[in-house]
Amino acid sequence: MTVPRWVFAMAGIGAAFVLLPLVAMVLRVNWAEFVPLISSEASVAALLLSLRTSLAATLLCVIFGVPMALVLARTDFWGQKVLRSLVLLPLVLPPVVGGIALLYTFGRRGLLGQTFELLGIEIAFSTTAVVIAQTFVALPFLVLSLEGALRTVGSRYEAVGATLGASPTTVLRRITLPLVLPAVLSGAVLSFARALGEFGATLTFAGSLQGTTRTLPLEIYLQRETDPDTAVALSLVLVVVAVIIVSLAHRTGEPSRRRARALS
Amino acid sequence: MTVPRWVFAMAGIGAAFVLLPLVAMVLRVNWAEFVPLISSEASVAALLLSLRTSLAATLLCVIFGVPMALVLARTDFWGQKVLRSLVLLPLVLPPVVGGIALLYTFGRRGLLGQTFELLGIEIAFSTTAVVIAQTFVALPFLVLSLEGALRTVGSRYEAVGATLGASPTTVLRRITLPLVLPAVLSGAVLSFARALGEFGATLTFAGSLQGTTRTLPLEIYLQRETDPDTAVALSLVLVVVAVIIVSLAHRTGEPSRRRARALS
Amino acid sequence: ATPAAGSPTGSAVTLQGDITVYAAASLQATFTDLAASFETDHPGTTVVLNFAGSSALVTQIIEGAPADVFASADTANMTRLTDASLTDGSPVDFATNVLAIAVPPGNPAGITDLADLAGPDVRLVVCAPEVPCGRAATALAATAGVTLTPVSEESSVTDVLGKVTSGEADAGLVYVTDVAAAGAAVEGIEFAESAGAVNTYPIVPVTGSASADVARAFVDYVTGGTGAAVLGAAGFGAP
Amino acid sequence: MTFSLDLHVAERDVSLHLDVAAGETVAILGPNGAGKSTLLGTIAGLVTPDSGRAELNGTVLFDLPAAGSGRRIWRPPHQRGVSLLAQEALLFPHLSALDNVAFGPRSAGVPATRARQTATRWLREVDAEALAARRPAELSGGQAQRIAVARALASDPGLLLLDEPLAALDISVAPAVRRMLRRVLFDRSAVIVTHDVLDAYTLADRVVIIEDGRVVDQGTPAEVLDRPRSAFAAGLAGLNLITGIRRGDTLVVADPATTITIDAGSAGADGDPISLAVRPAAVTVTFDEPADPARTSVRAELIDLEPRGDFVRARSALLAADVSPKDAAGLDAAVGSALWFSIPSAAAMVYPTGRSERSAPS
Amino acid sequence: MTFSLDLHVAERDVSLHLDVAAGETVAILGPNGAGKSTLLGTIAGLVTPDSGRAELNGTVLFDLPAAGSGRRIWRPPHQRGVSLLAQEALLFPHLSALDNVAFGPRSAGVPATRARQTATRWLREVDAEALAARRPAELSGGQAQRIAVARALASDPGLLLLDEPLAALDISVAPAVRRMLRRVLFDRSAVIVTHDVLDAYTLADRVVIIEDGRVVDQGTPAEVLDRPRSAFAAGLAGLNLITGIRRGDTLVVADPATTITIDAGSAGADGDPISLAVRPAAVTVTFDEPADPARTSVRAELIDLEPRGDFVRARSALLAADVSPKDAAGLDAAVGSALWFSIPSAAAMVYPTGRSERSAPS
Ligand SMILES: Nc1ncnc2c1ncn2[C@@H]1O[C@H](COP(=O)(O)OP(=O)(O)OP(=O)(O)O)[C@@H](O)[C@H]1O
Ligand SMILES: Nc1ncnc2c1ncn2[C@@H]1O[C@H](COP(=O)(O)OP(=O)(O)OP(=O)(O)O)[C@@H](O)[C@H]1O
Ligand SMILES: [Mg+2]
Ligand SMILES: [Mg+2]
Repeated sequence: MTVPRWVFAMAGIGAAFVLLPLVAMVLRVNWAEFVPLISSEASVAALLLSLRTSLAATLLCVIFGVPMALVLARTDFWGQKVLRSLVLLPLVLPPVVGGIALLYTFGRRGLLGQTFELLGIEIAFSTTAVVIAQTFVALPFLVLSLEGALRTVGSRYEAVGATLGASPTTVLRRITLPLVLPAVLSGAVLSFARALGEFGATLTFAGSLQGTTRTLPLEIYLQRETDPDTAVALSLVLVVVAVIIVSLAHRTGEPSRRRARALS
Repeated sequence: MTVPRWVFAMAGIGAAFVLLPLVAMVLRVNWAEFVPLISSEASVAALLLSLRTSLAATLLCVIFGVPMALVLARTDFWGQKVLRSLVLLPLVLPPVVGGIALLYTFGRRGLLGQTFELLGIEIAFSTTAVVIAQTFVALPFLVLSLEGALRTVGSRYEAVGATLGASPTTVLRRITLPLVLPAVLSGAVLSFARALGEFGATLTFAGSLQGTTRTLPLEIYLQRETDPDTAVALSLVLVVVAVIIVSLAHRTGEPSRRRARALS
Repeated sequence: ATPAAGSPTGSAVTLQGDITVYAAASLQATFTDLAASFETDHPGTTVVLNFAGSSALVTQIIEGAPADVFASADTANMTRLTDASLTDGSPVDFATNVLAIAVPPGNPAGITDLADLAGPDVRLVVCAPEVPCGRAATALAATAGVTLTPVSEESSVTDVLGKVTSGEADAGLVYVTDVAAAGAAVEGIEFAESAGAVNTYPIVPVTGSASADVARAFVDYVTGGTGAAVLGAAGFGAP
Repeated sequence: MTFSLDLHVAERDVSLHLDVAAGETVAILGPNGAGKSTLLGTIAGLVTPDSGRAELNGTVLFDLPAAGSGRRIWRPPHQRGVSLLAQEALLFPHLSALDNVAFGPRSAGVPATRARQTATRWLREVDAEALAARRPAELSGGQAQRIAVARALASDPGLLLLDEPLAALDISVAPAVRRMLRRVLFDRSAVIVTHDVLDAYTLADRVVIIEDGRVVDQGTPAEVLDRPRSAFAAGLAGLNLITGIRRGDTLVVADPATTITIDAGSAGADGDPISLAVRPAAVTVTFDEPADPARTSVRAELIDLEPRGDFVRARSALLAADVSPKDAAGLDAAVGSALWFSIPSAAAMVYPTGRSERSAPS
Repeated sequence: MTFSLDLHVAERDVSLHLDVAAGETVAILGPNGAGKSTLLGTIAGLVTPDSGRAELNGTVLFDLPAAGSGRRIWRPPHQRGVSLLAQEALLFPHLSALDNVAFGPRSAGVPATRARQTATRWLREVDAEALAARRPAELSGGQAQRIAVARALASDPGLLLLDEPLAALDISVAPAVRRMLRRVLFDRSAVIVTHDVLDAYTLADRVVIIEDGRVVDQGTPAEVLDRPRSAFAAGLAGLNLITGIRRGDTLVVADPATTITIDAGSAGADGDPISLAVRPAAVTVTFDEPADPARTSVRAELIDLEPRGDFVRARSALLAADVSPKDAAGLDAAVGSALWFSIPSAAAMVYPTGRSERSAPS
């Protein structure tokens, strides 16, 4: 498809809108002290914690989000529409409120608090809590983008697979998932990015303890109180890490051989 | 497609994970004082402002995001992959940092500050700033989910349209966009939800003045300082508003007649 | 608590254990210093710090966060903790803070005192009345008979300061300690009326601590001489 | 060891009954939109009928009573032992040709290596071994269709459903694939939808003609196609079909109003509905009425001359005649005027139009 | 007022030259994967060749010099005035049948009401007026194909490209659509890919045979199909084709090694490569060598008997013969053994195999 010229123009404006602030930020970085700023023990600990928890959260999002998207896209049941809207909620809930809701659920005095206490599991204010908070806010991203892709792909190939004797699980594994792999990956990237940037819910639900719950965004928030330079430098680190991981994911997902040959 | 039984189980766990915190929150609402709490002048002003700005931001996201997704999905140029990762950045940037970056760009002493000042446009502390902040954080949602859908649909129908004499713009208007309409809508819903929940960037970039820049999440945050009951009640309002708008959007987008007839 | 716990240094009994201190965000710099020197003085102890807004910290502690010490930026939030019967003893005030006017370097709007903030062309940023610094600003304005028309009522001092350092606002009302911490990024203007609204910082050990003695020792350390010195250097007033 | 089906789909106005004996191959013929694909889709489990029942080798595939009452049985597609080659190839775009073919065996639990061997064998059968490594996007239309045939066969189903398997194949492979199908369908139960009468003759034990969602005729290929009962079947068989009422020794046609002399010994009593079938090649077209008593002639307007290689087809509303190009040149100016179309009595087949049952399924 | 094309696609091993005169209809025939769809795709602008040049009515559609040097011209599909009906119908799923057909006119700027009138007219032409309001998902395969034909025609292109337009159509509409195509293609430049020799005879002014990405033969339908130069063309025309070398009054075939007596007056000098074409219907199969001097006989193994309705096709590696079902019954037991296939000299066409140019495009 030839993209109309004016579309390029609009896209250019949009891209500029997103990129200019980044440029502005890079311009403000205190390069002379950049390395010392970002290599402090606290910064490194925060970065590593962020990576660990975001990856764990992304994994959870895939494990639970893919089934959720499948159910929403491929079945029809009473109340499905309401369910779809409800699953969206963590998106719209201001993260701080999300954190409160999580406290009300998993906290010591929360809905499931007693249950977990009996089991001897302490969730709130631990690294587990960080992962839970991140999963909570990131899950809708994967579910929604994947559901859209599943609907777009349609179920014709799945039907063919079934008539060839493939059980629903086989169809899922060998047809549905490979077909929507790009969407799963981009959904996972979205989730990962959201988890990596998550701040409000983590602060409220997990607290901000160095090495345990203080992720990079929390560290940035804290540094901003006293040292905006470090905050900007750390933000840049976050951005760079995100770009690297996102590019890697896209490289893996890209069915390059196939696409290169497709008609333009 | 028959969805395997275990997929339902996983989806159920996922759904419970998202829904339980909401239930926990609803259980904590002080129902006796619910109506007075949410109908204060400040709350109503914040709600109306949030709706206005989120809708405006969603509109901007569609206007600029659709072209961006088209360019990313349908063209091949040097640096495209990097561009795609960069467009993701507002996702991963902690909102507060996003707000700082916006200040560096559109602020009085920012990259474009002088330009705007010469034009007599005041952005800081205005409702415009809120819309800008919301657009900045919400744009990647639309771009990414739409790009995935465009790739999934492929360009075969567009090619047919072109051979029938349709110009790129006609192809876009009469084939591409109708085909991906569900994805545009769900992308818009994602953007709207993100804009509605936006807090950190707005606070940092736009400030917080009742009726002008204090959106519902900001009001909730503020209320939480003194009056957690009000905060929870307002959060519930936010959730209900989101559910209503999201359902409406999905209803409009649902090509119900077509889907009902499609093979299961 | 051991009998010697009251002595900040040179204790005969060796303290042993880890504590987690929940402290208001505005205490970040001072408490980081204090925790480090406390650990040096008591080699067997570790102090983990958790900074956030005071109200968020109280909520977390009430919901079961593993805090051993809580240092609040105002008395209202401390009262919430006391009401929840989670304090081990009564809170002790350890510092005070007063408001100052912060202006961008060069003071473009030419502010000299509180009355100037009411000028029609001055873009003033203050804290919202819901948070301590906003309460103080409102009280000040009332006693001084000045009508403030801020362009934004922020939810934290940091946000006020951010607006001033970025040059977005012509002036902001923040704490003197914030002006001191910001260094060259802002100019501070102190004014006489500031004494009309003094903000008090209380600190208290939290109940149920596994290292109650260390917690008590840290509280004593902060309220003691070293604490006063470090806090004073950062611009805090004495309680 | 048989298959039987009853089927009603109100929305598509389809209401059919079909039996397939063990090892029997049934060809389904019918116009576009007659309901052929719907029939196959229902058997495969991709279309849910409003009501009906299907049983394969004693297993109920579905049982949907018309009234909402009663137990509804609906066996999912993958448990039916039925494989469908749909009208579109629908090769899995993310798998190579080989893996597409191996998909069925692997789904049946065959280990990967053995499944690939099986797949390679079937690829060879459709003359597509060289394409094994290609992705569907890199195949031509006919190549894709061949892979799809191989994929359907490789899953070794209890009942094989083929929807126009040879439509996209070129003349150089179609005969080979047709022979292969004849071999593999020989002792297999299969239902094959086709528009090609040659498929019916070479592959099918029985032919079922469907029009407007109803079975209008069935029997052996020869029965159905030599003595067609519908214009559609006659068209398939390449025959002129004239239906009317017997009046003495004539066949009276209502539209266009015409009377045709027939053999006194022909089938049917006076007043019976009878049909006359004749090959276009046997019909001649002349400017004057032929005197030959062994021929019966009708006067009709020449609508059209259509060159068909060796010969030219001359059409009237009632009859088509195949004439030599030389004769056609003489007729060229006469298009639009009335000419004499004559049929040699010996070449005309006259038989009752009635619904008498043809040979039942074996 | 003509179209000319040169085309090289290395990846698909396609290298073709094609001319189409104004108002000429060219039929492209060739095996699966020969490059027919590639050819059409390149003309339409959907496949970018490695190098080549195409010009339609004086406008350069593309000009891609082989060496990277020189100005590269690539006109986008919608500016080519070329309409392509692809092998798959690809109806726009979100538009009704009517709006699908109206798409071309509307893209050309025709107001909605007029475009719909045009579309309705074309729907009527393909006998699909009743389907106007349907969505593509609610159409049968053949119905969809008819709508796609109408859509391609409605855009009124300068050059019309049709890729197997009639493959999915049933026998009851195919003739009608074919007649309609004959009417609309009469004074239109068109390239039509087909596997049906009838399309070539009825629709085409010229036939081009493509094999393995190369033009192997072209000429009028009669020239190409009556004196085929490739096994593929012979298969299309339904002829046996035997190629070999003339040795005196015999045709010597290499594989299977055979010698066939030919008429002394036949074309070609001693040692020339010559071809012999004969219809299977003219060939007879006997157990003993026939004595008839007017026939030439070869001994070959009977591979297969294939019932084809009226007759049965008996195949050997060299020759196929159509025999009556009665005779076939007698041969049934002999499959696998060597029999005599004999050709009446009068029915055999012998001609030089050479590359001598056939009638150039008009
Ligand atoms: N999804 C659908 N929804 C509604 N009607 C449909 C649908 N699919 C097909 N039909 C209609 O049902 C009837 C039967 O269609 P079917 O596909 O079974 O025809 P067919 O005999 O296979 O035709 P063809 O030879 O063209 O493939 C047609 O009138 C068709 O328009
Ligand atoms: N996208 C592609 N990438 C690579 N090779 C391709 C692609 N599409 C087709 N081919 C190959 O190019 C050759 C020509 O294909 P083409 O589609 O032109 O054949 P065709 O003559 O139209 O055949 P058919 O009669 O089966 O439709 C074939 O060998 C095919 O496998
Ligand atoms: Mg069909
Ligand atoms: Mg093709």
